[in-house]
Amino acid sequence: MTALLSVRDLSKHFRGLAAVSHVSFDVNPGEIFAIIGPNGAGKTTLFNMIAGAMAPNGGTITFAGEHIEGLRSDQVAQRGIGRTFQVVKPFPALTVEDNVVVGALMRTNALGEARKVAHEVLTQLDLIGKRDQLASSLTLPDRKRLEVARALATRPQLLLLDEVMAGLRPTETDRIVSILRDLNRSGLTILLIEHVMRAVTALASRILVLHHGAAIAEGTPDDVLRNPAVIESYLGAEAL
Amino acid sequence: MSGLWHNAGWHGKAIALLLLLAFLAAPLVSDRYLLSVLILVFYFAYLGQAWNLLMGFAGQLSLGHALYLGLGAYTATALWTLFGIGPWIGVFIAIPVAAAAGMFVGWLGWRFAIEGVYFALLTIAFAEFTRIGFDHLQITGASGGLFLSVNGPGADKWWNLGGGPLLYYYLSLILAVGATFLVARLRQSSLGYRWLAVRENPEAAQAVGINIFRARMIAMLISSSMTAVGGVFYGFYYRNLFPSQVFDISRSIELILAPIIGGLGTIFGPVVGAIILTPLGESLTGLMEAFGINAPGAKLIFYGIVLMIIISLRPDGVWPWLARHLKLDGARK
Amino acid sequence: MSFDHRKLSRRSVLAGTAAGAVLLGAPAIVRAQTKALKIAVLLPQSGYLAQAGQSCHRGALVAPSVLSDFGHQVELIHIDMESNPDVARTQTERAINEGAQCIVGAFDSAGTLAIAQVCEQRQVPLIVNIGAAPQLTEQGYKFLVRNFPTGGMLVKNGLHQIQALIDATKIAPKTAVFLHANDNFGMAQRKGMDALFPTAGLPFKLLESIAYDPKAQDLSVEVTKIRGLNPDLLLVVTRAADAIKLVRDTVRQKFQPMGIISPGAPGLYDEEFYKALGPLADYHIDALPWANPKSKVTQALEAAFKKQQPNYRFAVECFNVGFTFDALLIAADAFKRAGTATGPELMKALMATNLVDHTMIGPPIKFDAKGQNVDIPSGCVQNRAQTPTVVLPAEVATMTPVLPMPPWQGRT
Amino acid sequence: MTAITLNVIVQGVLTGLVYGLMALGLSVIFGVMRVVNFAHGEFTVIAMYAAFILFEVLHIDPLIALLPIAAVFFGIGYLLQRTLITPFIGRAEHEQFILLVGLATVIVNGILLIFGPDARPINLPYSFDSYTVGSLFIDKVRVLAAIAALAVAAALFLFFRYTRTGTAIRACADNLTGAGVVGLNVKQLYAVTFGLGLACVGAAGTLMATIADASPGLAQAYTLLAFTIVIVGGLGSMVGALVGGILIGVSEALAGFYIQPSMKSMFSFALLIIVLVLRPQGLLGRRL
Repeated sequence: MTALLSVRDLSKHFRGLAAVSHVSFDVNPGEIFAIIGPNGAGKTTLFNMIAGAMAPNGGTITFAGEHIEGLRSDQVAQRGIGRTFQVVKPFPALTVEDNVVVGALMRTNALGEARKVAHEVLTQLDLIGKRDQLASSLTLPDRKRLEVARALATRPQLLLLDEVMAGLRPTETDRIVSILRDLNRSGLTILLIEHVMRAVTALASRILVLHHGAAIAEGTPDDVLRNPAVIESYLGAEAL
Repeated sequence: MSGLWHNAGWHGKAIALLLLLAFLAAPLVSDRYLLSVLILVFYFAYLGQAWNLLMGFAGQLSLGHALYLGLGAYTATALWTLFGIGPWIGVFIAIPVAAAAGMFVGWLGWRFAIEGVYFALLTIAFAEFTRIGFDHLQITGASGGLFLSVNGPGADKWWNLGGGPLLYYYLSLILAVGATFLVARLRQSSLGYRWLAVRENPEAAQAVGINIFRARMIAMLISSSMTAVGGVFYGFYYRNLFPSQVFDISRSIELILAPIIGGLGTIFGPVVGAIILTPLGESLTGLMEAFGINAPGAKLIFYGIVLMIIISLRPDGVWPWLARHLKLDGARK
Repeated sequence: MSFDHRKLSRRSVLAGTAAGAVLLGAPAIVRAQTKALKIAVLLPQSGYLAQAGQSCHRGALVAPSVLSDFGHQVELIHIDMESNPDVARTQTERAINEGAQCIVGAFDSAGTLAIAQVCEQRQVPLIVNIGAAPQLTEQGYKFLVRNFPTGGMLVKNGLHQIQALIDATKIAPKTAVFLHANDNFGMAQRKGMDALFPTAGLPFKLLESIAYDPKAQDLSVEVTKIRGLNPDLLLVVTRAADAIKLVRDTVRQKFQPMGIISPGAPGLYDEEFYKALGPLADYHIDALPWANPKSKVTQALEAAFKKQQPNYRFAVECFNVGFTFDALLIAADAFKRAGTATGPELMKALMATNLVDHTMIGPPIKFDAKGQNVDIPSGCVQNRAQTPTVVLPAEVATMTPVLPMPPWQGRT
Repeated sequence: MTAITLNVIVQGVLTGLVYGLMALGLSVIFGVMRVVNFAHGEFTVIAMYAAFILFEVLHIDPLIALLPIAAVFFGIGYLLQRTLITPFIGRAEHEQFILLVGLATVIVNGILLIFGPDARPINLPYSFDSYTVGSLFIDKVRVLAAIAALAVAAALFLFFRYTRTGTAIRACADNLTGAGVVGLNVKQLYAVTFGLGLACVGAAGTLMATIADASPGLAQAYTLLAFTIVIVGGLGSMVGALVGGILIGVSEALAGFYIQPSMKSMFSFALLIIVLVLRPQGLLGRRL
């Protein structure tokens, strides 16, 4: 099976400080892949390089057979990678529906069609009842789902989720988990960065663990969680 | 506009139609003074729409729109006085000249990530730079000014933008109404949505596939082109141009007052703002005279106070508030 | 389509037009049924030309009583055009609606031309009191006359006066530098200078013409540049406040020309110039049209001015005041001859003007086919005891010119 | 280098220092509060009139009047911030812009109404004196004004560096949320900052009155000048504002001398454009 996303030897350093060094992994079509690691491990930097928000210093990123490293984030999006932001970035003065319409407009210039897509996505994410509210008036859990909805409206092949569960209550987390599982079932590949281990173990088929910018383990949740290096560096410090 | 029109309630439609009819019929009943004031209202509404496109929709603060106004005005009038090329052709040369300047400013600003106040200062710097440049440009009379004849061959013909107040009245009305339609249309297009996204959050906009540089450049292209057309109107309406008048920073400032006071990023804001501000100035002058006050400066003191009061009480502009009170839909539009 | 503002009253118009226009409320028009000519005087009393505009305004304020003594009835509408052509244009329309039969204004060229558009269309005569851009009378306006010299005329007459000064004082300058503001007034004179100086036959060489930015904060660099050229004469065209900076930096840099002479620009004889420089303001010369101290009109105007404006000196203000008064006098005189205030009739009378008695030095006021008074001679005015004093031509002079001027040192 | 070129440069440096002090006030206000004070030049002109009145009525030399005027301006700034400006902190720039343009219109026309359009000079006994150094002529008033400007700037610098309030204000500028979290009274500090900014303007305007004549028309040009200097020198850098002032002063002087005086501001604006493009943080500013 050819990987949908293939990261090879990816590095990024800031003023000599290595944030990500020589990281490689593959994400296969249809799977849910999670990246975990303690704060400052380089997760978000890695994520930003894939999404095009940051150019790597070395290494390659291949998506659907095409090199995408160094592309701008809009070019990456155009190629089929949707993303959310850790600190949510809605379009505050626009309605919920218009937020999602903007996403849908990536694939079409026809507003009617974009609106139809937006309605579908909003229904899927349980936001349809709030479509006429201003995005600025939403609660945090709703904003998180709006982020996902806007990204989904671009009809991505791969969805990048940056700590979409952080700060949510358990019931809300479960709600998003079930939504993501449904999306995955309908064929969407998902790459997520997450702190909430409950969600990670519930969703991910494979996990990559980052520590000080380097990959220290990769495998199924069970494998990874039993890995002594992981337990020492990460789980030992935070989860246990 | 169509979407907006369908969304508007019956009284919204009625008010819009009545206002348009009143403006169309105004020359039949009103005196020339009122017409000359209305010409200024439409002129500022038009320029306000042009500026609002860039600031209100694409979120880029330009304080140097006098640059495009002046380039438009100078290009068309110079073509007419020096080469006898009439304004209907001249305008199509004025537009690319001003647009090229706009694209250059935009390119420089957005390629080098100059944002917010810094971008505003960049636009001022270009406008002032050009003003001084034109002060030394001998072919257009330098600081001595460029003058249009009133009795040269064809000077008084409408197709050369010469004539009585009716010509300028309807021309400015067409410009203002046309610009409002254009802006409404753009607002309801995919481009309009992209602009709003870029204005609200550039990073998020980029993440949904929007090329923010291109979106801003298109806004600048349309805005500077529209402003240039306003400049052509200005040049032929006043029939004389001085760099110190047309490129001055006070021109840039006066043309942004109407859209901000009316309601930034709304379709009718610039129109409402112009309808408030120009007559406000005129009526303050009238009031001063009625009370027998001859105190130079007093009028502008009151004008400044009114500006401060409006922006303090209605920071989003008058139109959204007005629309809510008139129970019109689309207050945010 | 023709316009008749009486078709409907202002109030019903207001009710019928735009919602925003309701703000325009103004007192209802009461048409004057007197024999007085109703003249609107538009001047830049605020904005960047306020200094000159307010000075002209004082001339307009004093005019009605003086004119009445000479048997003319005028009624004035005073309007501040804020140094803004938009305001000039709408306010002209309003003034004509309110019954103005003639317009006088407006000191600057942009404002004057905005007014000219309206006057041309409404067939109401415009008399330009001050405004030097040659184009004002070259654009084909049929309802515009100007009793003020063009930039070229000012330079031509100014250069004649400089020759006369050289003859009268027996000085022998070899070099000069021309410094001018880069605005429309300065540029009009620069063009005149470029065209006329080479053939004027003056005995000195023009080393350089230097333009300065009228928005400049100081003129020290300009003065340093002039000092480097070291001319005998300094010819200047400045705005009021700039003349102060110029002289101050000249003194500080210890540069001592034979004289500082202006071909007709304001600045060297304004009250603020005297207040700022004291004795250092003396001996500078302006070659420009001036009030004729021997004319009975001037004497009457001066007397009335002293009474009405005790805080201002007529000798200092007489350029602005005189030209503004003469513009009003020209209007009143034409009205008397025409016997009517209808625009075309009044304009015909204006074009036939032959006004012997007036304020400013010169032969009877007449207009050529373009509406320009081509015969407005300049005199020489030298600052003496901080008062502008006529020193040439000899027949109207009250003192004789002094050149080279006494050195800066020892003046205080 | 010829003596005359040197003379031009010296004049540029001296004038630039006074401009720099004026810009310093803007830098403090803009750098700390992000308020775009588009009425900056207008406040400068008010200070010039204040200096004029104190000199005319009480015969106080502006170099002494500087202190009371700066103190009064501090009070004005403090009160303005507490009343008019506070609601606009953190609001969109265009809203601040309209508020301050309105204020500027009121100030300029108020001055015109009260004092009339004439330029108002301060005729000091030494107004026309100059020092002769070799073949250079250096204006006495410019030298004194430049020294005073340096002294005020130094005082401000010491205040920000060594007092509790100064340090607290710098903390606000660096990290507003952080400052609030550690319990600083941000509102109070902002009022003090605006007061300090205006005190700078008050001092600069007073000094300006010795080298230029007060008139209502100056204001807009001063505002633009201050913004140009602050951007060129570097926002939030106190030394930057002074260096920016000198740079603008010297480049205008040299352009005026070697090219054409009427084109000299073109070079300031060109410099502004170049700095914005190549070094948006300004010559001495920290990275944005």
